[in-house]
Amino acid sequence: MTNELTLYLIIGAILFSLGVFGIITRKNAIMVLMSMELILNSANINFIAFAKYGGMNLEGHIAAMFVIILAAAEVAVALAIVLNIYHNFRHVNIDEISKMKE
Amino acid sequence: MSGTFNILGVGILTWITFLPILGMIAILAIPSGKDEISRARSLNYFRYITLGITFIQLILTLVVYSGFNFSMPGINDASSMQFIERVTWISVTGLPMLGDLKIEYFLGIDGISMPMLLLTAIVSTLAVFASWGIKKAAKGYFAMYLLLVTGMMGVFVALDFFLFYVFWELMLLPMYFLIGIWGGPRKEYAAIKFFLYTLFGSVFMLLVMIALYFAVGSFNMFDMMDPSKFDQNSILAGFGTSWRYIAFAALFVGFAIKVPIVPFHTWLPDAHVEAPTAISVILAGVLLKMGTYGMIRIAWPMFPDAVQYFNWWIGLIGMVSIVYGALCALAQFSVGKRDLKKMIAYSSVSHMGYVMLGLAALNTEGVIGAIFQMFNHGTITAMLFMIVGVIYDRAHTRSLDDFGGMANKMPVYTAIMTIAFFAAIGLPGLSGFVSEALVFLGAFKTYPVLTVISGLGIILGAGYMLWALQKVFFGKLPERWSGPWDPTGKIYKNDDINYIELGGLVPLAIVVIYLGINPNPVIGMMTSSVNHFVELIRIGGNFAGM
Amino acid sequence: MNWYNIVFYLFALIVLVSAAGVVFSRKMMYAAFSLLFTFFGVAGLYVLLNADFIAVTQIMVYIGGILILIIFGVMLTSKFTDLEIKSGTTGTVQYVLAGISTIIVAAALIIMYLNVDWVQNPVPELESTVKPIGILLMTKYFLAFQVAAILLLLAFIGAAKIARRK
Amino acid sequence: MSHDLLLKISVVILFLPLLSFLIIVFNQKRLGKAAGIIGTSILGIDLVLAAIVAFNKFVVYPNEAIIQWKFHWFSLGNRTIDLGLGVDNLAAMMLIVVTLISFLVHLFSTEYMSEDKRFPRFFSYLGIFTFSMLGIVLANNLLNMYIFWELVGLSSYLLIGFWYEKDSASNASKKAFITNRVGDLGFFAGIMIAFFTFNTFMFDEIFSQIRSGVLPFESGTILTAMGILLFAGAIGKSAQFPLHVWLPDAMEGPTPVSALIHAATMVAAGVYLTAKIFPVFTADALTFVAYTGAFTAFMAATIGITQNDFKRVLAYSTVSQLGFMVMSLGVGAYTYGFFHLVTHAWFKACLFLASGSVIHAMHHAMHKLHDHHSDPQDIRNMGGLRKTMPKTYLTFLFATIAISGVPLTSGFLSKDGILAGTLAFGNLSGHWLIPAMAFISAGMTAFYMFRLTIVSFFGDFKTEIASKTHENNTQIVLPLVVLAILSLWVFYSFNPIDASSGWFAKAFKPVETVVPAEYQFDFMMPYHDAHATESTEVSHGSHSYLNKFEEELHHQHYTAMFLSLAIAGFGILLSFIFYYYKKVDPDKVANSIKPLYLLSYNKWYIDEIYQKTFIGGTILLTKLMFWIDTYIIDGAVNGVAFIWRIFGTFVGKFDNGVVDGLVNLSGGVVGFSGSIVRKLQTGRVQTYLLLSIIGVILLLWWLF
Repeated sequence: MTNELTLYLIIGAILFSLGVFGIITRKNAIMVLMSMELILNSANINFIAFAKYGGMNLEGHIAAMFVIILAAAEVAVALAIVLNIYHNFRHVNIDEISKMKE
Repeated sequence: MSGTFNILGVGILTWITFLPILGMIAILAIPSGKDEISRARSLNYFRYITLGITFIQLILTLVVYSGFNFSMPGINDASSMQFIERVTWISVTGLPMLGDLKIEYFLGIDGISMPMLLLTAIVSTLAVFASWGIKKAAKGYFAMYLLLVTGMMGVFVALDFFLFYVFWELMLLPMYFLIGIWGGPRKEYAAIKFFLYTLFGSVFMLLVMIALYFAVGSFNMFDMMDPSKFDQNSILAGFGTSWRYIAFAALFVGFAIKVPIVPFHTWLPDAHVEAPTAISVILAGVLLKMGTYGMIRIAWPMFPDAVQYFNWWIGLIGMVSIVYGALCALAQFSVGKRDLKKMIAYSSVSHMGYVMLGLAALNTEGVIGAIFQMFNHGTITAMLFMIVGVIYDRAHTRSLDDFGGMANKMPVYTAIMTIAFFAAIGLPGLSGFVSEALVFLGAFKTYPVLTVISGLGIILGAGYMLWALQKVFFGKLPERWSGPWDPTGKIYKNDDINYIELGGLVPLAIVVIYLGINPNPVIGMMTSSVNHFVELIRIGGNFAGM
Repeated sequence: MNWYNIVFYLFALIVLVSAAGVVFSRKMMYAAFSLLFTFFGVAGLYVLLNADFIAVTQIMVYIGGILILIIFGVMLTSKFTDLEIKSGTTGTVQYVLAGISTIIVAAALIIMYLNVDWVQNPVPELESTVKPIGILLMTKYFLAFQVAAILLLLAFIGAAKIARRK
Repeated sequence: MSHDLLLKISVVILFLPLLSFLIIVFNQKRLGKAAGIIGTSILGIDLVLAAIVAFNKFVVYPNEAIIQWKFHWFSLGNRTIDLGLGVDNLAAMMLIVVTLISFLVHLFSTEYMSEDKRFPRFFSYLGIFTFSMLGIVLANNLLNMYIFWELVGLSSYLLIGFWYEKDSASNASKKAFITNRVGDLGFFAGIMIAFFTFNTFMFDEIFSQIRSGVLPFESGTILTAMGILLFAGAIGKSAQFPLHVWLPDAMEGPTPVSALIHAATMVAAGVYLTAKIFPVFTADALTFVAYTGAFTAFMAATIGITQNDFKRVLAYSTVSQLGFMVMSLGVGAYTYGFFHLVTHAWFKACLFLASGSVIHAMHHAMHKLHDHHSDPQDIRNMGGLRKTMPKTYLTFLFATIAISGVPLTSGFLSKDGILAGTLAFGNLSGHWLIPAMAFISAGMTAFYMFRLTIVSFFGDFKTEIASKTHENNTQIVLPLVVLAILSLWVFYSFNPIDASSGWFAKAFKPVETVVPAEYQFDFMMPYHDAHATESTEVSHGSHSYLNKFEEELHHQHYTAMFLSLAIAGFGILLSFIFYYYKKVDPDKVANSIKPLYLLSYNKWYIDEIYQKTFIGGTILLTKLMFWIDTYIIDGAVNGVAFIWRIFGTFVGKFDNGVVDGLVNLSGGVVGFSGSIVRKLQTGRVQTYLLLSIIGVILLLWWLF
């Protein structure tokens, strides 16, 4: 079988593809958000994997940490927006939100 | 004092010329505003920026004036030009056909540009007051306005023919938009007519410029004026050749369209009638002068032989313009829409005829009279157009039939208009008289008959001006104007002229009266240049054995 | 097949299955809970990769923070009484196309990973990564750290502002 | 008093009225009625100063030709344009005339204009007029003269059009200005010839250059032309035929204005100019001037006989008297021409102010009767005013006697001299038409002036209005009295029948001509031509004459006096027969010579002729020019544009059909594919993401 690094990378790739699929197919904004979290996690797996096997060491950890920070910020803002949209439209289906006014 | 004045390491003439561009950038950077309040606020910013910039320009021009040496002739002598700024602008070597192409950024002034510089600064500052009422797309308007000012200033300070041409064309574009967007009902027609006419003239100028370039090998105006710099094999070398006459005629037509002289004048009434007030002011006050300035700066010193050859015809054209323009102005009372503005536009044709006549005199009195007439026509006609603007803004008509009896409704306005109209007639004590008298005294020495016939213009001028004065102010007030102009009192609190309009008119009136009593400040700065100019043309022309 | 491998495959399975659950489940609450498992599995993988600090961070931030937020979001934007909190999809054509293309992407990535001869440069094992990461954050990445802090602050202020009703 | 001080005072005299104008014009609302007091008192000071200057000139420097001051106005580099002012005897006398009449008119107007709503403005205009007029008086060069000449035109324009609500007033003011402009064009052409030839505007320099033989274009004909062209300014300003038409219309202005401008001062400016440039007139020019004056005098007198408007009669009488003055200068009777100017100024101002007094009274009476339709100026509405307005009547009567040339008045002295001059001229040159016209005009003057007096003041009240009039107050009457007294003979010569022994004739001795002998009448050439300076010393005796003309004039004196007395007496008698005793019905006489009557009544149809020819012609010409402008020049421009448009359309067709066809084909393909692609443009992020993924896949596929 192949080495361990490749295994981790494959897990990341599959996670990534699932995330992309989710983003494309889901109507609900919160679902889109969740899918995005998957993508971010796939990226983090890669970072940590390269940290151990690719010689990035702690630099990879730091990068992953920043990704987590950003994800937190992103989710906070995104959910606030979603809530706002919900107040205005009474639903959060993105394909029906065509007017960005107000 | 021939040294250059520098501010922040940049010459003062450059500052004067390009300051409006800075203002334009500032205006473009300010948002127009979305709601009523913010729009009104930005409109005020636009106005005050434009006013501020032109005012600083005026101050700088006065600084230049204070440092100006009255005794340096200039004209064809680069060493006695003042405030020179000279750097290489475009330099390409080893071109096929052309060889080395070198275009300089070459600025400088002499006694002929100085009055024009002053005039431009004064008129463009005061015309801002006439722009105060512009509401539609104000951002674009004021930006274009400042661009126009740069173009005009540039024309008067450029000493490189190519640079001159660039400024000349630069001023076309904003003018086109200013007439075409902010104009009256037939603005598109007028704007296109103006544009095509002027472009037509520019083509001639461009051709001659290129021909001169091939003959001289540089775009430097002084080289073009120096017969020894001409390549002996070029078609323009030597004196008194038919190629030179053709080149002069083409150049003359190019400038004449701008003046305008009969029969190239028909763009002027249309452009004036359609243009907004401030643009009419600029058009009559400064733009028309560029034509005659070009003649004095370029056409005359470069082709003195041709000037002598064609001189009688130039005088004739001047005479025809005077009489013909006056007759057409007078015709506004018997035919057409009796448009006051059109009448004044034709009066401009007539008054610019005096400039041509003075130039044709080719003596000190005549040429000084011509240049002084350029200055005076600039101030007086600016006043006239502002005056028409004032009444048009209120009554929304310019037809002389609609008015009458305004003297009781608007006494201050009447007083100002009387001053302006009598200045246009050439009443002594006002500046127009001095220049017209000098033109006549000079021209009489050269062409007595033409001059005496031109004198008819004085009578006709009195005719149409007094007729207009009577129609607007005297007699009975028509029923429709018996109430206040603006019953709500929002725009016009009083019936009489307001302070902003006075802000534009009173300084001009002061200039007109002051120069009528003491013309020295303007005449003084041009005397040595003009004497040199006359000598140059007379000797240069005789060189060809004329 | 050693202990390490068994644990690894277990976590990998948890991650993949729960991720598929996130993406494919029709009910949003299920999706949210699947996401919990995904995060947990990823945290496990981090531990296997000797990234103890990140693993803890993953659990605390993702599970303790983000996931809670998402669940709140789900519940606030749905009618509470409605048990069937479903999320529709964007259309069949798109669904199929998305499926095909993501599979291709995944396949391509996997084939690529398998064919690449990775430069292996294993690092020395560390007792704990917490201290060195702390030193790095206070020295080399100090600026980035501060910026991230400010960013977070701003994001939360912004979120509060946006979420508040006008 | 030194020259310097004298000139400084002259400058002050010149600018005081301008000060009055500036003070009043900027404070119209604030000053109100005070404007009248300010204006009048400033003019009073001016009058005192003028008297001082004149006294000094006549007593201290009687033999200096001119005390003058020149300065550079501006420089043209190699030449300067000079201005200046000077006081000679003419100017000194004119200073008195202008300031005194202006002062009296100011005083008169404080009452006359008191009900006008633009009262302050009226006084400011009077101020600027006086300033301009004094400028003409003090000019010692042509350019100064021209500048103030035009300013006088402006102030006249403003004052005639003072009641601009009336169309007739604003038309009259315009007509006055433009008619004057025609004359001014000639004047300016003359100035141009002078400047071209002599390179100066100064009178004394021009004279000395001509004396030394410098002629324009080396031609006596051009010198004649120059003289006539300069005189054209006088034709306009002094209302000589053919430019006299503006003066009667100018009566639309307020009556004090008529008295000041259109009787005493401004219209005299032309005569003053002619007197100033008198030395440059050649024989031909003099003849031209003489005929112009004689014809004007004659024509205006014939018109004056039949007019019914009080002020119009006076206006035509003014034109006629101005004709006398001009004729007098033309025939060479320089002294008497100027003398008549001065005497005429007094009595004509008196007549006009008296007419103002009458009109004022009529106006008030009409106001009392609530009559707004009658014409207060029509003499047919008057009659019997002698009873209600005795002071006005007496002064008016005295001025009428003076203008008719009855002995013991100033008018007799001056007119007598003029008539003697015409006789002398006729005798010496053979132009007998001039004295003939002069004597007939003199007779007619007496006739119509007495007609005016009798119809308006004698007899019974013709209307109720006339009976309700009453005498005006002191501000109006005082100027009349002063002016009437000044029309007595004693102020000019103690001998009531011969002015030549009086101080006036001595102060204004004939000036020598500077024209070369070959272009001048030999009788005008000085006797002492060969040795100029010596003979002036010698000529002291009682019978020393400048030239043959002077001698002849002296000889013709008594002939002229008897003739003129006879003819004036005949005119007065005739008017008493017609209008007082009514022995002959004037209407019957008029009917018997209908065509002549109509010719006179309609002012020789000159206005109509001008309307048809000059004005109509100009309007036609303007229409023609504008037609050319619109249809030919602009038509050509638009035509070129049209041709280009057609060409453009053709090119456009080709472009559309062939060139664009290909372009459209490719465009169509793009458009078609675009219509497919645009379906992908859903505006949804998710679709885009999908597409980008597909794109990435395709890219990868292409890469590997």
